[in-house]
Amino acid sequence: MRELLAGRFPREALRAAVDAGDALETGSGGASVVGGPPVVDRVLWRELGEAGFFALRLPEADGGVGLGLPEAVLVFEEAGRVLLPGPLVGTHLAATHLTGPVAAGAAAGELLVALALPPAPVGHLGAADAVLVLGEPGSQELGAGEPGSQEFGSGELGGTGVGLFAADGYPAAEIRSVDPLTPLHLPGSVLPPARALDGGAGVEAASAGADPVLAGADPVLLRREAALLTAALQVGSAGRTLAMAVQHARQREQFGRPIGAFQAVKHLCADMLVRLEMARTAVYAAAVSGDGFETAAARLLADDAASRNARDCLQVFGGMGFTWEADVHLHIKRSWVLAAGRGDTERHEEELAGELLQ
Amino acid sequence: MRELLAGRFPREALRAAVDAGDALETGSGGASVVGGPPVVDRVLWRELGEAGFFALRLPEADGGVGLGLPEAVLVFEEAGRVLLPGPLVGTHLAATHLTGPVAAGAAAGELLVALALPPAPVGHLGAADAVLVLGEPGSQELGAGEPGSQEFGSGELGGTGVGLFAADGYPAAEIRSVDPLTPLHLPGSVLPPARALDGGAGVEAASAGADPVLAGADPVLLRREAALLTAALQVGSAGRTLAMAVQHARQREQFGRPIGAFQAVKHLCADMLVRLEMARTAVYAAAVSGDGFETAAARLLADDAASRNARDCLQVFGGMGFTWEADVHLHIKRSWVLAAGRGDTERHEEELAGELLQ
Amino acid sequence: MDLTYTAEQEEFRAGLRSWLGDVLPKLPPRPDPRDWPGRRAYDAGWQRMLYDAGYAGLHWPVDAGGRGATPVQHLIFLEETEKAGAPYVGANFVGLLHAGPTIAAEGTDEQRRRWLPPVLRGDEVWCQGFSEPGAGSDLASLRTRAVRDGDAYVVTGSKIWTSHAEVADWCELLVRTDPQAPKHRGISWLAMPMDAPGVTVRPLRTLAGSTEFAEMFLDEVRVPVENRVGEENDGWRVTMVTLSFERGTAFVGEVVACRRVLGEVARAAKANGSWDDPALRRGLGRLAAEFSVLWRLTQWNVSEAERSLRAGGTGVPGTGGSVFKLRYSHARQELYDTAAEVLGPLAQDTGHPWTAERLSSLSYTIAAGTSQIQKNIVAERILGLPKG
Amino acid sequence: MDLTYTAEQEEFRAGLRSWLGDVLPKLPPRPDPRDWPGRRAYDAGWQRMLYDAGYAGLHWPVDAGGRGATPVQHLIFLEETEKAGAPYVGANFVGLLHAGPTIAAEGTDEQRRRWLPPVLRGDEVWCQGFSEPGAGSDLASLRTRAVRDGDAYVVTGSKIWTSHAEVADWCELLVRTDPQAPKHRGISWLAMPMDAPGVTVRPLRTLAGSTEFAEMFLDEVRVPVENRVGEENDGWRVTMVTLSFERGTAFVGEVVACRRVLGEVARAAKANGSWDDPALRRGLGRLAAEFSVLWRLTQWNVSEAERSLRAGGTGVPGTGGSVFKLRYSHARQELYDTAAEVLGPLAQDTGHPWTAERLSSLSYTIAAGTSQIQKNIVAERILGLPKG
Repeated sequence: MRELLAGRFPREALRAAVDAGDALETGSGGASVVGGPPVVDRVLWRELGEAGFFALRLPEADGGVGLGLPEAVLVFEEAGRVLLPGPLVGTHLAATHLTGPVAAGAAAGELLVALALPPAPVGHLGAADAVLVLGEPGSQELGAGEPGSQEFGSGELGGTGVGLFAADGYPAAEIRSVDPLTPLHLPGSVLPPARALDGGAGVEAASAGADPVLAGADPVLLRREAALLTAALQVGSAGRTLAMAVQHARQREQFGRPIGAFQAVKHLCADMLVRLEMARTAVYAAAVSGDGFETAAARLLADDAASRNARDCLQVFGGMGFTWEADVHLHIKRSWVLAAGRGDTERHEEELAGELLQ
Repeated sequence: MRELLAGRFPREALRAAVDAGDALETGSGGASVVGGPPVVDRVLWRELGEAGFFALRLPEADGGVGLGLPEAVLVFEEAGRVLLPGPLVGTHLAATHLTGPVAAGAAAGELLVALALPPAPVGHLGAADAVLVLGEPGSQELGAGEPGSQEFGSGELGGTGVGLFAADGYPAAEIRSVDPLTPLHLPGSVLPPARALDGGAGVEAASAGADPVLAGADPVLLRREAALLTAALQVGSAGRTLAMAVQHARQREQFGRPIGAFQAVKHLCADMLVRLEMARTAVYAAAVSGDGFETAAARLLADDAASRNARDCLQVFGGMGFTWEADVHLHIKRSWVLAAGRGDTERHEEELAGELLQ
Repeated sequence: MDLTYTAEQEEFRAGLRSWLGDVLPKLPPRPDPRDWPGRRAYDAGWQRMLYDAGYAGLHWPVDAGGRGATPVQHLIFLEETEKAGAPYVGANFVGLLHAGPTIAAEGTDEQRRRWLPPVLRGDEVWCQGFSEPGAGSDLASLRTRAVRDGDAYVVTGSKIWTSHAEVADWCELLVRTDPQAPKHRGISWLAMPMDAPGVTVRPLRTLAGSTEFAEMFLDEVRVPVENRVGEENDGWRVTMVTLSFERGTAFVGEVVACRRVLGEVARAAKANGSWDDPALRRGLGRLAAEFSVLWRLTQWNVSEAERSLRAGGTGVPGTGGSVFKLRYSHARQELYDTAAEVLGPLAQDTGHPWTAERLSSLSYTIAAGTSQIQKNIVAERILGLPKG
Repeated sequence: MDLTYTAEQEEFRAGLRSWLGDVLPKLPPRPDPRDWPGRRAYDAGWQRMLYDAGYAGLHWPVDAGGRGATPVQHLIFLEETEKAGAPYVGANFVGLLHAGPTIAAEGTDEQRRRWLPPVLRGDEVWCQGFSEPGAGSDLASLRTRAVRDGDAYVVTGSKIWTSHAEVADWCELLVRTDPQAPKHRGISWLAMPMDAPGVTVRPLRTLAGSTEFAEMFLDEVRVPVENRVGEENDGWRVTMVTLSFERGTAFVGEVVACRRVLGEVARAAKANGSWDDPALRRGLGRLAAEFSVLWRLTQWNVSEAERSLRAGGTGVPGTGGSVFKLRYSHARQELYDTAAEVLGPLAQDTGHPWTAERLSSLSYTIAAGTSQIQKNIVAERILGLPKG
């Protein structure tokens, strides 16, 4: 997968995607404006599908690769390393856990399936064909709110906590995403009734509830896997920013020697490595065990590793890293967009604390 | 005052006090046992009294020095620097805010007045003549609990939130204090009725409530000043551990040069200085303004500066600082004993947060 | 002042407040941030109002056309203008705060006459050409060359992080005039006209998406020798002298602003329910303590500078400046991280000013001396630890 | 193993568990911590039980009298003994974990025959004489001199941080045999009899108040040349070789114990009401995550060591050891700081074991390589950054 991504999504493609998604008018003082062209490359998406990115965990009999969660996190780590844009987690989960044409389309990389965990913003909704919605664990209601508000209304999820909706009917308002490679929508106040995805995307409707498409979708499992795969993306980013920092520290000279010869820079890099290895261990362990507590731990450590490594990388780069042309900011911003919200983080911490009393 | 303390409480006296309070049997694996000789030197205490340590803020007409809180914090900073043992805050507050013979005895350094803020442990109760008790702000009840428990009963404070009791009747159980220079008692479950301090200490009883001895004692003011003077002690300790670390870093050689030439050590010391200067500024500002929020800020920053600087000092000393003979541990332990408990820290943080909404 | 103000200082404050109350409502609307000429005109207009009211160059020496105000008066000026929501110094920053004071201190009479009055009136805008892509923390390793050719220097090289380059008339430029000398000894300070042939300005986009800064490419730009301030090869000292003129006031407005934002964050938390999380609430309390003390430290530093000046000293606050910078950089980042926590999902919107500020705050531990460099300075110069 | 165990490994675990279930109830009561001879006897008795059951020297090579167990089996042994509350290795630590493996790897046949069996049986106790007051982080700068005099070295100097010196029979001693050579090249490894004339042991009290360690003063102590393991001046390499035998298992028991303590802290918090503070509770959750991952990292490191051995490698885990040490040192301090928060006023009582552990935990970022030194190693050896 690393070779595939290096070949099909080299750094030039990353920067092209940034530029494509970026309709900034010079001097605006703000960031990318709303409504630019989508940053996901459909051709690349199909290539990912052909390479088995989405069908990785489907049995070979079903046209999949027949691998498990441990292999999936390795692949997602690579994707996170190169900041591959797109609704990777949603599409992978749809291919893995749904049935019918949406699942098949997702597996093949023909469809983009966004993932919504209200009240978090939804990534790539504008480019997506469908949106997979995961409600609160165990609840039958799906929080959603007026864009910009903190109060959320509720919509029916048909009793399962999982829903699949047409992307273009999903009530949400685009915001100026902090991450130029991840367009974002804030979820709207009320969910629409499930409605048919028509022939445009070539697939049938996916309605909530008793629909057989969702029959095998366990919301707890889906949330856990979403958390873990997202953590894997974060680990990839944390590894990349460490590599960038180390390379820069070896090459950049100040005061007559490479800055990596200074203890302060050395120790920043060492701290990054420690964070990375802890987070990576956490993600691999959770992938092997499939354990909920280990997944919670993985998410906490991976979010932390990605955002703090990106910041330390910026610190090592100094002013050179503060420009739009340097990739550092893309890692900082992706880490923010992927990070669990305050509510989810608290929930993970509470789960882990509660387990101590068992 | 720095000269007085250097003359009367040099490092030899500090170590002698440690040894005096320290009845450890070699090889016990524990620390100082309970019931050793008191560590407060009554002769030094009287000298402090003569030098005006306790009467600093009394008007000159009353035999005091006529200075204010800003000068008091400077003096307490010096005492904290040399880890001067004894119920300094309690005796100073008694001299400043009470009336009658207890106040006079405290001012002269004839009496040791311990300070109790239940549920915190009381320092130097065994050596003290009286104990000044400050209840919860605004409450008429005084929390006190079974030693070792977290449940506290209540005793009457006669409606003022301030009480003065005979030390030897105060219900509390000695513990093996982590600080060899600060013997500690945990407060007992029920306060005794106020009772006379007989001729032994040469002073009259101090009963709670309407007693004229306590007439001028505002519990809110007393708590605030106790917090501020304690913060000043912590700042003194933080300054001393920085000085120790810097001196060691200049002299100790490893890998062929002074360890202070290594950036890692430099940056530890720089962080210590920043913490110290912030805490000192906070304490001085609160002393000048007398403001409750500034006092809360001072306490938070000073507690943090004392304990973290002591730890960083240990880190700079390395193994050399890990011995009983080095002074570093005395600063660590004093910082722990003086630090506000979790409840008080939370209260300070909540006060400061609440102020933001004003 | 120490930590309280004198009656005289309070009188100055009252007069300023009253004037601000009069003039601020009459200001024109703020220009679009992308409209550089508009911004320059707006900033020039405000500077002219200050000039007419006698507040221009408040802290400049009287013989340079300033008011010769004390550091504490300068602090009061910065505090009150920030609190009143007055315009920022904007395009006049380098002229008023750096190039101007440099010329005032080190320039010839003729140079002072030529350059200082237009700065005070807001007629001429300066930018700064110090940093280079290859010389970050190690500023003195700059490589932009100036070769003497008759009555001019011929300057070639590139500069970075130049603010307001698009609309500046002059650039205070550090160049290497002696490549053989030790790095601090071969630098000269030049006033370069921005319309000279060979000067190319290219906007530089930061990670926050803004183009507040520019790169500047210099291709055989001729700068008259008479535009050199100070002796040839003495430019490093000339520049350092000026840095001392800040006298602890550099971040006065920012700290006042941070405290205001912190209150806004707390109120937003109260409004959206995140206030109910005790951990978040106590974190806000901690930040309130930090910024309250940072404000006191600012007052203290400025007061120290004033005391030093009165005693015939340099007016450079001792320990306080570096201590302040280290803690403030970090506290500012924490403030906007906490703001993002309060915002929740809305923090992902760069349209929200706190998100933009969060991104900008990342530069605070880097710009004007990384925290690592600052700690070296503190350890070596203040604590006396040996050089590494 | 990677992160799951094989059936064979689980079988080993089951056998061990069953044996522990049988023998632990029969153990004598633990001696008073101040009773050094009693402690030695107790530790020797436990080692003898292990020996008789075939668990002594589990990870030692078979030709040295050990079981030749794999790193994963060793991990299982350490995990299960800790979980079952079995005695610690105690006085036999240096013999079993350091001096013994050194002699096994580098000693002559005769040296192996003389020294190894008594270690395995618990008959002879070793202590370690490496650190010196003047050589902390820079261990190789040690100055204890050994001068050859006929068939003996005459050793003079002082050592520090020696554990069990009071009851040890032998000391593995690093001495300088060539003062002219570069510091790593002039060191030799000697087995010194502790009853030799000139050896003085003085208990060293730590900040935690305990006297687990001692100082050792050596005044012209004669050590037979035949007690040298390895070549003269090759002692540094001899010692470093042995360090690699730990194979990631060094902290297995401690991590298991920390996880148990963390559960106890949580239950104490629940019991005394501090659990109701969400910030404290979530902090406990964070620590649970840390220690859960530290355990996984331990498993991973040990598994890597095993894989390396199988592939004919050194069995030294790569990145993992230093990463583990850096994070674990810090996490352990946080654990006991949190325990103190939970204890509240009772944390001021050194009689409480968590308070004693809190004090001891302060050594974790210092002993066996300060965190600063560890970070240098990580940066230079793993990340390939240039030497400073």
